[in-house]
Amino acid sequence: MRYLPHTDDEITSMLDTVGATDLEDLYSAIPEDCRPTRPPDIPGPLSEWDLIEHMARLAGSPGAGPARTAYLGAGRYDHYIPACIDSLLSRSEFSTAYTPYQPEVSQGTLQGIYEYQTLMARFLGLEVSNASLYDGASALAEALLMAVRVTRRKKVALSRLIHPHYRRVVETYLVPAGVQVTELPQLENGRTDPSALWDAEDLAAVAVQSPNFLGCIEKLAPFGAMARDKEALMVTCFTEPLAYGILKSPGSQGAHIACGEGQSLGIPMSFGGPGLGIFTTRKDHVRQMPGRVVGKTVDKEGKQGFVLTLATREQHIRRDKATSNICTNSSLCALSAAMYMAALGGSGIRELAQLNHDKAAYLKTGLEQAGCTVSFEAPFFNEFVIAFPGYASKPYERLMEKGMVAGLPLGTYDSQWEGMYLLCVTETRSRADMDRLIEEVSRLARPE
Amino acid sequence: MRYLPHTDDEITSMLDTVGATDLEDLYSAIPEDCRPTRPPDIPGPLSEWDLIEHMARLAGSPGAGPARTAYLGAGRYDHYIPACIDSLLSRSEFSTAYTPYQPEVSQGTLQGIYEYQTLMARFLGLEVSNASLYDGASALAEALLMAVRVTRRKKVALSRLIHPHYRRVVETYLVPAGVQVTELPQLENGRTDPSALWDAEDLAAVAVQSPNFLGCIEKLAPFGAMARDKEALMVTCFTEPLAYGILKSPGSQGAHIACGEGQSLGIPMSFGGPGLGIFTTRKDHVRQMPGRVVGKTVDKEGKQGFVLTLATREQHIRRDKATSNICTNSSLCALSAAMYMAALGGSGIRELAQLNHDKAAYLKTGLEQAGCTVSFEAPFFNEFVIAFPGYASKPYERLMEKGMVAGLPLGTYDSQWEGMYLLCVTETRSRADMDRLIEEVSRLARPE
Amino acid sequence: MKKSALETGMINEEPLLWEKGQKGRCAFSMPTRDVKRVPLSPELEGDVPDLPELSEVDLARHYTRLSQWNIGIDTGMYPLGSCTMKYNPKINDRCAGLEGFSGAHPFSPEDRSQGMLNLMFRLGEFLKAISGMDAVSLQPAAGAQGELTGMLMIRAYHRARNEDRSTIIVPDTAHGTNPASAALCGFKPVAVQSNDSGILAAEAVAEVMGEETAGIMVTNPNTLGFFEENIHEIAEIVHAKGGLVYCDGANLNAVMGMVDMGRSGVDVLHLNLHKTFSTPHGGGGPGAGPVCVRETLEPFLPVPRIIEEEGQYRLSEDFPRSVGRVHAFYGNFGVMIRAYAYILSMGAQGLRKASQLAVLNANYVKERLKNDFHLPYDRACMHECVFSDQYQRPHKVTTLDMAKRLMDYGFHPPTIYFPLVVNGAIMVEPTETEPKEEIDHFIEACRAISEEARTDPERVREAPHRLRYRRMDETLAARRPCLTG
Amino acid sequence: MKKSALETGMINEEPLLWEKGQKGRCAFSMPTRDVKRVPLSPELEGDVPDLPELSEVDLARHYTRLSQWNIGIDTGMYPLGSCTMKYNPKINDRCAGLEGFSGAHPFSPEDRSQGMLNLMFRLGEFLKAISGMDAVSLQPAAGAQGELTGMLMIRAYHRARNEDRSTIIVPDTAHGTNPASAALCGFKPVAVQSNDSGILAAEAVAEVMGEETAGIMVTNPNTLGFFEENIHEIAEIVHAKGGLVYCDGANLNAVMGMVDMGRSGVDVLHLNLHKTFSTPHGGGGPGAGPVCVRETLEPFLPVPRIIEEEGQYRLSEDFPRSVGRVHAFYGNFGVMIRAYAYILSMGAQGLRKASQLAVLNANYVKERLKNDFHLPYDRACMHECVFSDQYQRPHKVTTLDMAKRLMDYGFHPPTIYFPLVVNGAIMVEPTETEPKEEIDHFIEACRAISEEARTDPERVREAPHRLRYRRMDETLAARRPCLTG
Ligand SMILES: Cc1ncc(COP(=O)(O)O)c(C=O)c1O
Ligand SMILES: Cc1ncc(COP(=O)(O)O)c(C=O)c1O
Repeated sequence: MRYLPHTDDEITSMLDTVGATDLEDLYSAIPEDCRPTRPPDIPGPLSEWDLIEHMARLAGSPGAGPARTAYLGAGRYDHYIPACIDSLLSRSEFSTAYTPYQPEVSQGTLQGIYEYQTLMARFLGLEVSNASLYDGASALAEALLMAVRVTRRKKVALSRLIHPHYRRVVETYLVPAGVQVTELPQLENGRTDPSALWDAEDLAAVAVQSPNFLGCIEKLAPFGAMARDKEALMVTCFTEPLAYGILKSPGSQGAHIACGEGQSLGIPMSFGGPGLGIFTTRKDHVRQMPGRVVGKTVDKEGKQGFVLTLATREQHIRRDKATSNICTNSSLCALSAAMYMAALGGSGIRELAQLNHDKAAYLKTGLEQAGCTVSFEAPFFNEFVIAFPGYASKPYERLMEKGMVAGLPLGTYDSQWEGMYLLCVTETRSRADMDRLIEEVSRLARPE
Repeated sequence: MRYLPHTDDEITSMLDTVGATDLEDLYSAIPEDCRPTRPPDIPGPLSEWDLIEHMARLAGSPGAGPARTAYLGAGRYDHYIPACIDSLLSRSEFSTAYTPYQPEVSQGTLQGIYEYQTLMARFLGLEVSNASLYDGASALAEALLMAVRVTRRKKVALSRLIHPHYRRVVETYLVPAGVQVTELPQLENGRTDPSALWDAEDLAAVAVQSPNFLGCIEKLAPFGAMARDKEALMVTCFTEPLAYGILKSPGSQGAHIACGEGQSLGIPMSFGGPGLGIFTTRKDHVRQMPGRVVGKTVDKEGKQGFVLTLATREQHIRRDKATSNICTNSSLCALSAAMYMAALGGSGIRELAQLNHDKAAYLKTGLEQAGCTVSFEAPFFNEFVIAFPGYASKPYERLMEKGMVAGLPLGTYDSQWEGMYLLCVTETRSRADMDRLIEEVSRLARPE
Repeated sequence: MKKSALETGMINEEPLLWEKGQKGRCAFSMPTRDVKRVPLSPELEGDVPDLPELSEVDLARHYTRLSQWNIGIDTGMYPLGSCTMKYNPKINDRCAGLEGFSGAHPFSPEDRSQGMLNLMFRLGEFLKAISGMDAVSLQPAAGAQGELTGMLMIRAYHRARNEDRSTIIVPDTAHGTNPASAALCGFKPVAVQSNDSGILAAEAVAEVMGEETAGIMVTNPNTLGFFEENIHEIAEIVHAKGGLVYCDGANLNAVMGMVDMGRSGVDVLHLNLHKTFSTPHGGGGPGAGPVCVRETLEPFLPVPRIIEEEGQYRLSEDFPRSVGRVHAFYGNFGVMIRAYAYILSMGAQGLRKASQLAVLNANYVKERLKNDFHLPYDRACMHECVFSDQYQRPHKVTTLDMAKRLMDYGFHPPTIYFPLVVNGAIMVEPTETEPKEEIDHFIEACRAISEEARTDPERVREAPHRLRYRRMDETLAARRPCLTG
Repeated sequence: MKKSALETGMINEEPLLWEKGQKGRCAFSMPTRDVKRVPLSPELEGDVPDLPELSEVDLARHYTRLSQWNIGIDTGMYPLGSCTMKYNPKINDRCAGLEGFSGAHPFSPEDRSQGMLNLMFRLGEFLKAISGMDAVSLQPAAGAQGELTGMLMIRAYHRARNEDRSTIIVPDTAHGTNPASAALCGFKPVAVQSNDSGILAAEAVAEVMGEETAGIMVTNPNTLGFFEENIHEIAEIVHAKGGLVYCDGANLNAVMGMVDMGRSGVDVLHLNLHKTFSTPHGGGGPGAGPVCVRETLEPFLPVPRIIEEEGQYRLSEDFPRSVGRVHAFYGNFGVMIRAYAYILSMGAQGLRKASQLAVLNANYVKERLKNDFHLPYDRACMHECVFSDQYQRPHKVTTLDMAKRLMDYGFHPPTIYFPLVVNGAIMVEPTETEPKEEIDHFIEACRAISEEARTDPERVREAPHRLRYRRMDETLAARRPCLTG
């Protein structure tokens, strides 16, 4: 086997050194009742060639066609990734290294993550960022747990327009900790209704997502003000960070924590993972922050360098008192995000965000003209919700037959959203692509 | 443009330093009558995204299917290339470096090429190898020119069973030098007829290819003996070096020069180029050898290192007296070949060569049983020539309609080969693939 | 920006991203605008983000240079104990990069996602077969999240039986994530000490196992590199009192095909695909920490789960007793691809052989270094061996000093000061992909350092000497945190 | 094999391939044998080749470590004059790696090869448009083979007119490949000197142009970095005597979109795709050296040629006056892909801008260094500028010393001792992809060295100091050649 360098002679000589008669002998400590009764039922070994063929078959060949005709977002976004990023990221010094526990031989990763933290904090208008968490959903859960620690309160208010999967993860993380979760309902315009907050007491945190699950841009400032009044932490989350290329940053709107998913920033969709859990907050809270963090320091001779720091928050030092149990995070994805942000630069990310918005606006207008109803009137970024023309029967299925995935059906998430579809348009969809969808939709009315 | 770092401000400040008013001003030395009358008619600029889409369209998607059904060799061979090689070769320190003129910052390339030279010389049974030439065809031409220099004679004898394209390149290179080329005809068994050599005089070189263009393995030793008798150089060339994983090496059979194409050794077919011109010879002739060569040396402190050496043979020192005009060669391809040979190792390359032979033998036997005639009886490696059953009309075209490329039609190369097809089978063709071809061929007889 | 020319040799200095570039550069190829600009309401629009602007060559050089300051598995042996730093096959990266995988949207209709679901389903089956467990979830994004998921299931299991157990037994050799994960689920960790042989005695567990105890978290093989030989008996004790056995399977690399976790009495087990199954660690992730369970716990697995029906795969959330979700989608699919590719490349026999050679390598290191370094538990080990700095302490040379000094010899240091039960621990895990020569070089370097500790302790204490950097001041970093630039 | 531990820091030592590995290892995944073994006749079978045997991890480490001893364009500025070391865009490599391209067999039936033929055809059209020439062959595998092909065509042209011209005019500034290529075609090079401005005077050419002269080989812009301003007049002189004008277009990077080679009187021109068109140089190739010609020479182009008919492409050998083939197939297609991708990415305006900025960068270096280094021709340059070591020679510091010393400062040295007309030449070509900061750093380093040459010449003479190696003994290598291990 090409990954196992040992020749028979080497094995013999090493066994000799070790004082064992054969390889099985190394396992004499394993009691009989812990041993398998038969070898695991696993096919293979496959040669490299049979493997890649098998994998290519599984991966199919979506080609330019099919992917192009899906208008899916809702937590994963199809953005272009420069070839340059792939090629740099795959340098084995980055990709095969472990967590940079030993700073002197890990300055590449460490400076890279320090830069990530800096860019991300700037981008979201906050003061500090950690080195990453698993994904947007667990980042939100960790944010709320942090709010509980900071405020020593056990209640959080969550917008119903936070991605339903995120809410489910939050529940999974929070319930065992005895945290009570209340939900803020939806306004007719597609934004979150803050009114329930007026009477809320003892809140550790108020959490909203913007753009929210319906694609609508929330007015964050009022939530920020409300949180300040209640001495709760304002938590902003997001599934589409690119929106902050153009929107006011969460920090500027009063967020104490801005967290969410970073997949849009140079990371492939990969069927939902790996992603990047982004977590930024204010300086005062840094000792309650979950996850690793890189800090600047100097070496013995005063030369600038970077190290993992504030480890006393972490599980390997604090064990059951740690701010989180996280260890391995999403380091390489954080590096992609830094590369991506640096590739775009300030003006680039603004322009790209604008283009996303404009393309979505184009499709939305087109669909409206083709007979669809736009469900919510609040401003959107690159996602919006529509209902197909009432006269069309099984519109979504019929479009699917034409090879088009016209968004995500929302009915399964909430009965009030029955018949509504969440569509996403990024810079990867051309006007011609969209025109084809619009054309098909306008045909829906006509009899087959 | 992302490849042009200059901002407008920088341009202005640099123009200032330079003392020019604008960019056009830098070209004041260009006379009017040398300037274009209009901008070149070139489309673009294309974005990275439009580009890759356009390219993917041009490249098509041959998928596993079609490529699998082609039995083409004749100078380019479809062999598996380990993913590991691709990934190492694409490290930019290798791929973006220039020729290693400055050894202290190019030891990676230099040691890599020194290793290539060593492995290649060992593989072909000769004493030295150069750092590479363009491809197999020009390597043969250079070999013959070298023989002319070494012997100071102006006549060479070439087997007719050398790849016809190689012979054409030889002609292109040799005729202006006033070298006379005579051809050795073909024996009925598919080997070269050496008898014409008996009376030949004043030969600089005798050149044969093995396996030859018809896939047949030549008996090299008699040519070697003959060359020695005539004090000519024996030149062996090849298009399929993998054959020497199992065959007696050219060096062991008396070759003074073994040269040819190295594409089989870890280099993709790439529609015919780039390839790797392999050139190995004996130590005595090294100062007449064309091309670059890396040698071992030491640095000032006695530490082992490598440099380009024997430069006095080369154009940049010797100019019109150089042993060749070559400058840029196929360095990165040589590095692939070294990686490939090292990946396989001695036993691995033997086993792979055997497998190639055995697969070809399987198809050959199968086709014979399906009614084809095997044209030549000399032993073969992974290529052989057949004629389809006489009763079948347009067999090749009918197989093509089924999506199968049943070898290369030889009729266009030589009228005596009319109706013959050169088929190649490498390790990448499965028995099941071959069975399908055999099955289709056996159907050829039946009416449609 | 550098002020004056520096003699850097071949490894360049490189400023921070925002000290590079110039306003107006852009390394991103902006897609052609084919729709008209529709301004957003000014009330929503923020300032242009403050991000550095670079050309593609700036970007390429920045990260190429940064990469040169890192050691990776391809540069050399990386014997970090407990981390299983084995070679990461390149073909697996190619598989993960297949466009059909990397471009797949998690909400793609199921009939467009069969390849992905199939892969995940089969990977789950493989992990079950390797571990001897009955059911699996691939959702956890890393080992610690696997632990959390496992502990949530244990909690749910007890609740379903109307029991509210509050404590969990955690041995002193456990990794920090174990108590942290348990605490996240509201469990109070109760410590239990390992015995003189570095493993748990059944009696010690019996002593602390009570009716309020939810179960035990045991790492097997443990972080001292030993197999918990009493696991079966321990499981019986825990089960007898209604508790469950959680196994941290981060060290599975020692025992693939050699141990049946189910048979040994384990109820819940997490695995680290980024250790045992060769997926690259990425400088700290992403990883994947699938959790395997015994049949009794299956109803509590996270949703969605993949259901196979007549060769077709679909996702189902229809498991009312599930602990819920721990990931926004299905976990780290990109990592799963690599693990799946690895398992298929190895086959059952190959995995078994890999484990055996991992154990051979570790024992070889142990034997050849035990005269130079104190070996607190002098017995045969599994995948790793743990030394201490006891022999060097008299010379005022510590584990940290020696770790730094190893860098001068071109090696990534072992894991240090863990597990906590060994004072000044040096934990060496070579893994099976280390060729004997590399291990021999490592041994020579360690011996050279042991010699230096006696003859020139200052040299060791002041290490590293041969890198771009001298020793980093970690205290300063923590005392005056500077986390952004 | 290393005998004892070495303090290598992060850049490992690495033995030669055959000093690594062990008999019995294999890094290649042997395909499954699905046919029976058929022994070859023993008479044909040789010994098992004597190749080292390695595992995949051995292989990965070997080449990763070797790579760390190299400088590339992604590591830093690489101002090798005459080599146009510009940034090599990654997307171009991805394009070349598309399976449909890399797996294409050159004998694939034409209807399966349309994409490839289309690309080649269009690339040819682009090169014609950029150069202003009438026809093109992409077949030559590098610049020197382009020259050979061009000279063969000139030879064929004269023969077709029943003329047997024997000499060719080659300026003293020419690259070594020029006379070597001419000689291969049987032409005797006749030298002509450049004038005080570093270019050819028409009179000088007129003096040597005779009836037996086949033509002139002129490099434009030339290797001193100047545009041959008299090219039009020179061409007239040459043409008047029945000769042809060959232009070495290796330096086209200075003048894309700014010069029309056809209009300037050139008959044959070769281009270097691995310089001007950004394809990576690969440590010495592969490259591609297309040759462009005026209409009159078209019949002599190499075969096969690509013919377009109603949007379909085919290969034709039906050109009886062709010089023949210079490549086994159609040239280096993998290189052509990258050049094609580059041209499309830049567009006409982008190429023009690239040239302008290349010239700007070169002039900037020239201006900022001319006080420190002797500038033999003090005038505006094109893509490169040529200094000499005249100011340093009094301190016994040579061009070679300074080149080696630059390495200590992290830079690849410029081209040295070429062109031959400048004693101790230092030829700097920054290219347009160098950001101003990098150039400024380079300038600082050069100035520091010029200062050192005065104040501490020994330091310069003994350079490099900061690399893994001190200066290599090239004389020893040539005196006692050791070419294999
Ligand atoms: C024994 C053990 N358990 C758990 C973990 C945590 O795994 P992860 O880092 O994937 O969260 C580790 C990782 O170092 C470990 O070594
Ligand atoms: C001016 C000039 N002409 C010709 C060549 C030869 O080109 P190639 O190396 O591609 O054969 C070079 C290469 O350095 C050159 O600089």
